[in-house]
Amino acid sequence: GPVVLAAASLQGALDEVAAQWAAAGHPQPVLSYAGSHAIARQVEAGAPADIVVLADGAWIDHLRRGGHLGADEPRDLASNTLVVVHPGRRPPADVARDGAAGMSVAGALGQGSVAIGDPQAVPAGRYARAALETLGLWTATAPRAIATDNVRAALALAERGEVDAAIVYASDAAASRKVRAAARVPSGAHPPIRYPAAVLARAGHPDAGPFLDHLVSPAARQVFLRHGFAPLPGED
Amino acid sequence: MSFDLALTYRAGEREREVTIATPARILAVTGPSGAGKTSLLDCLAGLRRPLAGRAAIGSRAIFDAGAGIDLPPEGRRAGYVFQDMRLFPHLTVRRNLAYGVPGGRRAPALPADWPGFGEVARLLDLGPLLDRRPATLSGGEARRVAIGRAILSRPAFLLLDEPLASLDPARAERTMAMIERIVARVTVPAVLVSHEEREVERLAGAVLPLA
Amino acid sequence: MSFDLALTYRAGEREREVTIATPARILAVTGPSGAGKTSLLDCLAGLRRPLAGRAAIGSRAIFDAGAGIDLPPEGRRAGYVFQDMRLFPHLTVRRNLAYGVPGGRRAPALPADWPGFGEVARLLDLGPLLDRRPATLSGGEARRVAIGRAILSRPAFLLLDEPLASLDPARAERTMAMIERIVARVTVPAVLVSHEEREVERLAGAVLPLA
Amino acid sequence: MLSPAEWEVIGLSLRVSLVAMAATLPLAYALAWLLARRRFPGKVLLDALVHLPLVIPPVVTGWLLLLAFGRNGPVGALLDRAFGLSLAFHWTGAALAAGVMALPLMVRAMRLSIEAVDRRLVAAARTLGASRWRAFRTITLPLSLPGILAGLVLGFARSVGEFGATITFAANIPGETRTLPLAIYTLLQTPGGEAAVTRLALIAVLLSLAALMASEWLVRRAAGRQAHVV
Amino acid sequence: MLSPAEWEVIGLSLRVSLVAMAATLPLAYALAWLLARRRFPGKVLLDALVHLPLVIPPVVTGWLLLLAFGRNGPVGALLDRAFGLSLAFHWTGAALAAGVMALPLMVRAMRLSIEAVDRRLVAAARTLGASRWRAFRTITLPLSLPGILAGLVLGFARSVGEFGATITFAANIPGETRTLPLAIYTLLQTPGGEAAVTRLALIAVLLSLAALMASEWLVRRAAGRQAHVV
Ligand SMILES: Nc1ncnc2c1ncn2[C@@H]1O[C@H](COP(=O)(O)OP(=O)(O)OP(=O)(O)O)[C@@H](O)[C@H]1O
Ligand SMILES: Nc1ncnc2c1ncn2[C@@H]1O[C@H](COP(=O)(O)OP(=O)(O)OP(=O)(O)O)[C@@H](O)[C@H]1O
Ligand code: MOO
Ligand SMILES: [Mg+2]
Ligand SMILES: [Mg+2]
Repeated sequence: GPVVLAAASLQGALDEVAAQWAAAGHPQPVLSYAGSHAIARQVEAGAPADIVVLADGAWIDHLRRGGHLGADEPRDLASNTLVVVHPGRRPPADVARDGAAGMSVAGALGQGSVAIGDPQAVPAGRYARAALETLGLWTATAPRAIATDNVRAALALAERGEVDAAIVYASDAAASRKVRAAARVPSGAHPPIRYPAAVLARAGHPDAGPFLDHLVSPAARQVFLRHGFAPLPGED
Repeated sequence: MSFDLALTYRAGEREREVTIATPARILAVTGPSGAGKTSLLDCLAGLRRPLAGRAAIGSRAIFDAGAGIDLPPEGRRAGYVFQDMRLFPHLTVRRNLAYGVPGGRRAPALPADWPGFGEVARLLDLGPLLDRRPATLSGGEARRVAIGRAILSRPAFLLLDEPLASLDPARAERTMAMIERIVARVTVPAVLVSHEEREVERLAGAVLPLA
Repeated sequence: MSFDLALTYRAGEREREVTIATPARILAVTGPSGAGKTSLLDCLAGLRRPLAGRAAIGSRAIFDAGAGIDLPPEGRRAGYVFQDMRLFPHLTVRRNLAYGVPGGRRAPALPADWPGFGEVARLLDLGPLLDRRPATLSGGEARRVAIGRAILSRPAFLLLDEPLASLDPARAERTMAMIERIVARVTVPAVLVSHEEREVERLAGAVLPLA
Repeated sequence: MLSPAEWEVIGLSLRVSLVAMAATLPLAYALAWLLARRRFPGKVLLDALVHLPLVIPPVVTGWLLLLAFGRNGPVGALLDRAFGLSLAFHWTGAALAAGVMALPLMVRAMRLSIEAVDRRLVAAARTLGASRWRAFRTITLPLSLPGILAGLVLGFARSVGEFGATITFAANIPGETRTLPLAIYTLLQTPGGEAAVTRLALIAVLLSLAALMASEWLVRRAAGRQAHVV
Repeated sequence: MLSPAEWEVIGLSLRVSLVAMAATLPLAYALAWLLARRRFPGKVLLDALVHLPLVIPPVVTGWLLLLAFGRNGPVGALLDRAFGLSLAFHWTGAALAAGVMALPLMVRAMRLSIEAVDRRLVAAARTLGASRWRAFRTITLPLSLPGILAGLVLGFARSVGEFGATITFAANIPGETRTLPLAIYTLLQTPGGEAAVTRLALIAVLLSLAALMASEWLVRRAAGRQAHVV
């Protein structure tokens, strides 16, 4: 099947979408997960792949400027929202998805340590920082921020209770039973979260285009939503 | 009794038994190559455990299988001149010589007549070698350092495994004289392994032949 | 001429000069410990480069500073019995002995009278040791293996650095006889370092004293 | 007990690590010998170069490998044109990454052992008619065996555990470059993967334990071989 | 030439690596000695345990450190209660991670050197009146110096380059735990950071080059000290 280089944070959902596609009688796509930056560099080095799916708009723009993408514009698969989570069991009502958090972001951040993706590098960290700046909370939060190398690591710290709070994607929070979503970060406070996908300029596999079409199809969208991702802006 | 030995020990595949009790200050051990001479010395130094028996040197029991006595090497204070010398390669000749010199609180009382560092260095012609490392010594030079190191440790007894091998006749003569003097005046018993009949005749008061 | 040596070489801090030309098959090198005997043998074996001069043994030039001749050790074919023996620790006695045995296409023609493996092993009493490793040998046993190894390499000349040290009289006698026989019948020149006057007198046709 | 996918990962990890060791061993030993026995200008630089993969973060090493061996890299383009060989994104690339990361460990251990070989024994071999090469082969090489084995064990363990350079240079392709650590990483990204992570980590540990025991056994077999001159 | 932030990163990296080495050295040597000189039940297991940080992916090692030394971990909770000491997310934690990752390399090099020390010399020291301890201190220890230095150089290089365990256990906190590799990683994740990455990587290389040269100098100083029995 087509070779897909994909951001690691999409793994659970993408595996399912690929299985769906294969179940429909198509050859099983090959999915290689890594950080968005590693994928971008692999593409630059001539990776024999057909499709990229990144968790970051900056790197997709970088690839497009480098002429590595096919003629079609990159397409967004889904969006996401940020939530502030606390250690502890998730209550029956799925607050992460419903956003019925009840607390303000400031209240949820509290006074203790806050794990976030590295705000200089990791996309989730950049969104979080942008949102906190919009909300006027960044200067108070920065000194107690625990920067991790990806969102999952921030989530894991909250699950273990090593930090008092973490800012993660709603999709991550939805998948975890060991954290409580305490507040939802208003999505207007940060640039829209994107998961852009594109066929590579050198793609050779005949299924590349069709599989990308499948990735943005309503059936695939259902899977992403089930994994806690958000509908694209202006879609729902 | 200077020596009171009744030991069974292993030398290679074979078991050997030695029994000797003698007041002689110098006991020569002779026998063909492979007879077990070095193995016996190792037993006396505490580096190899005999299978059975007992050993007393200078009326001090250093090993007794029956009584459960087995002094550790540092407790036996053997002045051992090894057949293969075993100089410490990372130390200068000076520090090799000084390695065993007793010092500190628990040092044994020194016999007044014991030769000191300067005297030993002079008798063995070690002066020009003091700041060298063992790797740069000739065969005879290394042998002399090994002898000096053993003597300067002020041992309770000496174990000399072919101490004069590769020494020139003049130096061999002087070394023999020094050993004679120490043994006689300071009453330190010595075991001498030698293939030289003249050496044995001149020095030893008793001979233990191993076949 | 068996030996035609005119060499300047370094022995420690000092420079030494030796000049000797002699038809004697066995050349004894004597002198006190540290005189430079081993250093001279190293020069002849090709393990140490002389400062100047030339050396021919058995009328073959092995070194000539002027003519630019300096055969590598393996080209000189010295049968060197080292003062410190240098048995190969990872090989059995058998394989130590066999190490230098010429074989293959470029092997030198063998003198008919040269003692073979079995004979050397027998003469030196090495039979029971053949499957052992050097670490388990006694001093005299190791010396005999070193002698056997050198002889079995069918050398163009022998370098014997105190070969009889730590051998018992009976074995020393037999070894001396063997060396005599090889040198006489197979006309292999030998350099012998020894502190034993008797040895030198009996074996050597010429003496090179180093002071 | 293990799923077919897990077996595949284990088989791949073994293949990658063993090929990496086999390919790196001669180079590592040659470098160790040069550093132990020769003096030459630029020796410290070579030494530093060998240590490089230890110092710079694995991800950067992977990136540099990508720059050199990628299809657009100078070496990669050459290999591609000359032999149709491509390393990046293939298991051979994973082996290359593993070998590069293991190299410093192997060289150091081997170098220590070569330095401990008594040159007087080499000299003795020469007088017995051995050429430089034969003396090396029969004396230096076997006497440095402890270092070779230690280097192989270290290198193998490092290869089995190599992650950063591999995922960057060879990507994370199931059945091709997804070795044990990459599989573990992939599982870590999915919630609830802890049990599977623990299982895979345990397998990695068992693999190296086996390598360790094999090397101990070899050392003991060569035991009688005292490393000292008599 | 370097920005203040870069200087901070360098200073922190140095502090972390040096503290890691100082703290790990005695433990590494003790383990090396045990493995080289003693027989005891569970020796292979201890050996395997020492190799562990090499085999399992660094991120997993970091995670295990967090489980043990985090504020909810058994050791972490104890340290916190007893001394008010917390390692996770502090530079001391980065040093712990670096030390753990460097340990196997240090132990192996030291062990090789200890095994190469001729026990006959130790026996000779004992006959000269030296206790076990004095014989160890004056004979085994100095004669295994080449291994100690090799172990320190390897360990230091590994410390300077340590990434995965550090970022997982100590996080990537500027001025506290953002060592060189973490700073490099941060830059790598942003398009166009290549120049800065190269500069920092070069600094890491220079640091280890310095360590390398220092060790070579020490070895040469101890040169005359031939490691062979005469
Ligand atoms: N590990 C071993 N395995 C088998 N035999 C051994 C071992 N160690 C020593 N031997 C044998 O034990 C015997 C006694 O050795 P020892 O060193 O005591 O002899 P020695 O009388 O000192 O001889 P020499 O005069 O040659 O030094 C020798 O034949 C030696 O080969
Ligand atoms: N690296 C060195 N530095 C200083 N002196 C050295 C060095 N190597 C050897 N020597 C000295 O060179 C001299 C000659 O050594 P050599 O081994 O040739 O003596 P030798 O005549 O064989 O003595 P022996 O009979 O004791 O074996 C000795 O005094 C020795 O100390
Ligand atoms: O795996 Mo990502 O590119 O950090 O979301
Ligand atoms: Mg003996
Ligand atoms: Mg000599």
